[in-house]
Amino acid sequence: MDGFGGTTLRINLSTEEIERTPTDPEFARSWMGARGFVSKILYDEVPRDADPLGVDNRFIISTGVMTGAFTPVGSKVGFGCISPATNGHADSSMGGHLGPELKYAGYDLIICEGIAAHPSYLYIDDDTVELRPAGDYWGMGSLELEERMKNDLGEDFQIATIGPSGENGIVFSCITHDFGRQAGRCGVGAVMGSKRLKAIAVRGTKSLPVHDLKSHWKLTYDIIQRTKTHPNMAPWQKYGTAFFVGWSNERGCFPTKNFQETYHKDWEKIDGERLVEDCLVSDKACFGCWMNCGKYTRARIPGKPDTYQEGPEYETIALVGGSCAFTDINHVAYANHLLDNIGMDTMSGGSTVAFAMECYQRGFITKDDLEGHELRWGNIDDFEHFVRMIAARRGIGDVFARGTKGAAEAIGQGTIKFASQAKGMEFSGYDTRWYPAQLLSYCTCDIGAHHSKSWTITTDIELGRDTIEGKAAVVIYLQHIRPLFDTWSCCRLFWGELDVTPEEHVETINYMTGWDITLDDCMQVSERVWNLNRAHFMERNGGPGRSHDGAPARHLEEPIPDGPAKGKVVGRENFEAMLDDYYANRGWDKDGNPTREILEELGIGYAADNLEKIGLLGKPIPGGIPKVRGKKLKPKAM
Amino acid sequence: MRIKVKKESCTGCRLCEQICTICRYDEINPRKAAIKIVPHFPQPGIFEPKLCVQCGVCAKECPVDAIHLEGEAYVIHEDECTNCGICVEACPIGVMFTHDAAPTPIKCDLCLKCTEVCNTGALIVVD
Amino acid sequence: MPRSKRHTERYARQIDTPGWGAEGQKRLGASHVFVAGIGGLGCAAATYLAAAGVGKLTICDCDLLELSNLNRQVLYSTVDVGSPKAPLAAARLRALNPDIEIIPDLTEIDHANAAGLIGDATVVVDCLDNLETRVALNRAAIATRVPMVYAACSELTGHLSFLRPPDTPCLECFVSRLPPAVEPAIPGVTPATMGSLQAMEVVKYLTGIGEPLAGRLLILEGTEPRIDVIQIERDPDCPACRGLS
Amino acid sequence: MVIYLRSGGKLRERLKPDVDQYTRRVEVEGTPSLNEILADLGIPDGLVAFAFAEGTFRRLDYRPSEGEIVTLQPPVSGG
Repeated sequence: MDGFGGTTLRINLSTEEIERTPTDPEFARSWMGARGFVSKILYDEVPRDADPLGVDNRFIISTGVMTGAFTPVGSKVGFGCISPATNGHADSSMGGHLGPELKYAGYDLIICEGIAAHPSYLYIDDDTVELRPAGDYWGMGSLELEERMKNDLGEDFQIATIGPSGENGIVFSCITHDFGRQAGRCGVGAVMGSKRLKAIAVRGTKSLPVHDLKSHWKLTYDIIQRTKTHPNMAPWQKYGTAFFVGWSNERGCFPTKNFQETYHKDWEKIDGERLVEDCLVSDKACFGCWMNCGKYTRARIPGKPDTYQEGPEYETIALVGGSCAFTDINHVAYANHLLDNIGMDTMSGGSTVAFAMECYQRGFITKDDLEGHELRWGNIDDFEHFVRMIAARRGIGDVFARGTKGAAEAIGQGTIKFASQAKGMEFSGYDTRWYPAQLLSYCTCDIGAHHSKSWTITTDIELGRDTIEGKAAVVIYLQHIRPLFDTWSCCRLFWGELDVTPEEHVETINYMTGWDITLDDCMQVSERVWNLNRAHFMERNGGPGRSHDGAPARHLEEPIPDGPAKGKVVGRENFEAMLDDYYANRGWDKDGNPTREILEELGIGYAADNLEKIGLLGKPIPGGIPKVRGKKLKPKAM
Repeated sequence: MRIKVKKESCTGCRLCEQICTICRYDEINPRKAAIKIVPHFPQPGIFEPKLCVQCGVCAKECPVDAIHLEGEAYVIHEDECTNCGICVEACPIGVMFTHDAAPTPIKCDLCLKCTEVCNTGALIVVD
Repeated sequence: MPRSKRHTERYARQIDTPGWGAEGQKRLGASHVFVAGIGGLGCAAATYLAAAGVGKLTICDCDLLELSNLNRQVLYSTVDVGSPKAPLAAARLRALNPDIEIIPDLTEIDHANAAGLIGDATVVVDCLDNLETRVALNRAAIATRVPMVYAACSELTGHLSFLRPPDTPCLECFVSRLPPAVEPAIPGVTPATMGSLQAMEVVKYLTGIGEPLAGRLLILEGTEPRIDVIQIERDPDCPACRGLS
Repeated sequence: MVIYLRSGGKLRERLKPDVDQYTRRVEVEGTPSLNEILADLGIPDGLVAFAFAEGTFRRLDYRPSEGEIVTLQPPVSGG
């Protein structure tokens, strides 16, 4: 099948049965890849009462139509499962080289079910697929294990690993690859660990079939030449995402001290310039990317061994650096390495430690809970000790292993107020109190709070930060266009930062596959995925839908104390009004339940049937659903 | 004219590998490229592009004289090559590559396409 | 022939050198020597280091062979003119001794990359042909704390020293003047002699034989002929190694 | 006082040896530095890199003493 690897693998980890089937062309066209594939398979296969860390959950590794194929930029691989953090659909992607390698080995999808009898790793060398004993790999750190496996198997294998955190089911465990690329979010690493799958090793040496190679490569070749001189190219190449630390601070949305503040007065000590000047080892790109936003660095702290890591990127600097109030980029980079190697998402991991630091600041936890240690803002030793307590689930570490929501529920005493999370997943590195559309984006996001599905800081600025007018429709548009890149399984930044149009992406897909599709077709796939995930979430967690879209009280009620956004807060009334607007624009009812009309239009009427059975189908909208859902504002992305 | 490799500028993106096989074989398959990016991680944390420098040792060693100097590049003539592998062994910098699906060893013929897609100055054309 | 027997036979005529022995041979085999420049000095030094059984030799040179090199650079053939020197030299040295690892590197050495290029080398041999690059290499050797065997030639004059600051001066402690812009005359015999002496210093250092030429500069004046070995000291104001301890 | 300057290499042409093939006898007033002595002899800057006397390295600010034999070294950096 042109444009695809051609084969779907189904691996029953319990029985070690491995089944190969040709990827169904109709399925491929309807769901296109990674996020889309994952959405449909999870919906169809996972029992609604399945424990995310149990035998019935699926662990899915998926490439997409653009992966591995001289495109802007098909570097990605997606991981899917029911999330232990949100108990809903999870898809988390990463760049690097694993996705392309899988496709060169001929695989579009690997669906793992069951639980391995012993710790194992998945070995794929073109047509050879084996479940091998993990032996003493089990227990190793992510980065250490990748080095070890490269030595054991050869440099040309691409490796993805989990760390002790994933083995121990910490709900914000990630999957690491290429010494610093992560599928970080939704706890995909915990699910991989629950399957007793320590690592994946892949080598692929086959050619990728492409329908019209000449037109295909010329298009991307021209895009490369055109974007080399784009004004955003140089700063992205030099600083990567860390460039935005100052930008965010100036705009009063940089999480500081667990979102108590939104301006870090020492931001210049932890920004991109400091990173590049003090720590840079080399610039590092994902497969096929000419923008090399990856910064490979060395952290040097007197009295500690030097560490080598990719990053910290913006999100890590925000949620570890700002939110834990560090004032030295070396400390942030060291913390980045610690979390990477132990196998925790630096975003939710950073946020969870920051949340604990606020608990410590306010006396909800004390030295007695911390094995005699403290948990002071900006203290790297305290940070490290606490992270190790979580990873090993020692003492109160076991409580924080559930993330901020789980920990707040366990601690009680109103701490949930300062857990900045939605559906059980922590916010990305942007405060929302002056950015209402961003708050709506987080709270309605199908995987829990994540900017990858909708990022609106510039939209809020453009439409006015003190208004909610017109925000919901733009959020919906972004929730379709941005995840589309996760479905195509390519990097979003070439659209967002270098003005490569979505239409050009579609053109390349048509050359690759021989399809004749339009951007509207793709946007419909994206909307189909969004609605299916919504239905799935409600089928698993009950309803009404609106009950899952609430915002943390801090962002509704607590005005920002200082900095450029001083005094700002969204307000409960505004937030509820945005939700009303959002549901109306989506073709859902006032309770946030999808209607039959929208689900049928998107070709997933079966989801309407299922919602109806449990009494959660949306009431019909008088006058019908909107013809077009979402409104495009000149997009600016990150 | 030759291709100068600036190792420290390489970011490991492997666009060069892709365009190489596209132009050489009408296929997308980095494993069939005449250039190979070797990562050295976690330490020292750099990428090493491995690319033929047209030294001509392969041509000297070829037992059937199938490698000819054409302009500034040594080129394998597919109809003369017996795929014996002696040149691969003899190559002093290990840049004669092989692939099961390739009829001869894989060697750079200075088409320069890789230098056109490289955006970091790691591969540049010099006189 | 099995590798062990070949090994014994290959090195049979050097191993009995007092202080060398199987132990010294083993140390050579475990060493990595970074040869910076494979011109007149490099051809001589690298040849004897390869022949002696240094386990890993990096040959770093970005130049293409020119006809005017061939009066002194004896690892190449006339037909090689126009080709890059490092891989050609590597092929020749590999034929001389296939049991060692030889890594040609075509990187142009500069201040930014020199330390990275030296990497894990046991010794650096400075066989370069210009002061600017020598200074870059000197700085990198200081930064990485790798000893450097320096030699330089002009006409029938040659200089040689074993540099390992802070125990010895560094290059910039005693080479303070920029050379004249014109390319010096270099008859092949001068770098052949000096490169061989560099190899001798490296081999001595690696096997542990005798005294390295540390804190001293050997000056060969071929015209008279005469060899002086003079004392050199660290320059307390040296821009490269000042304050190093 | 009298000092002796020597050179084996190409500096000989400039030095114009008179004692033997390599050595020139130079009469100087006071205790001038090598730099000053070379300037007096019309040997341009840049032709002499350093010198040595009695087995010891000397910079060009060195002031030779009576009867000392000082060997001049040209810049040497080829390979």
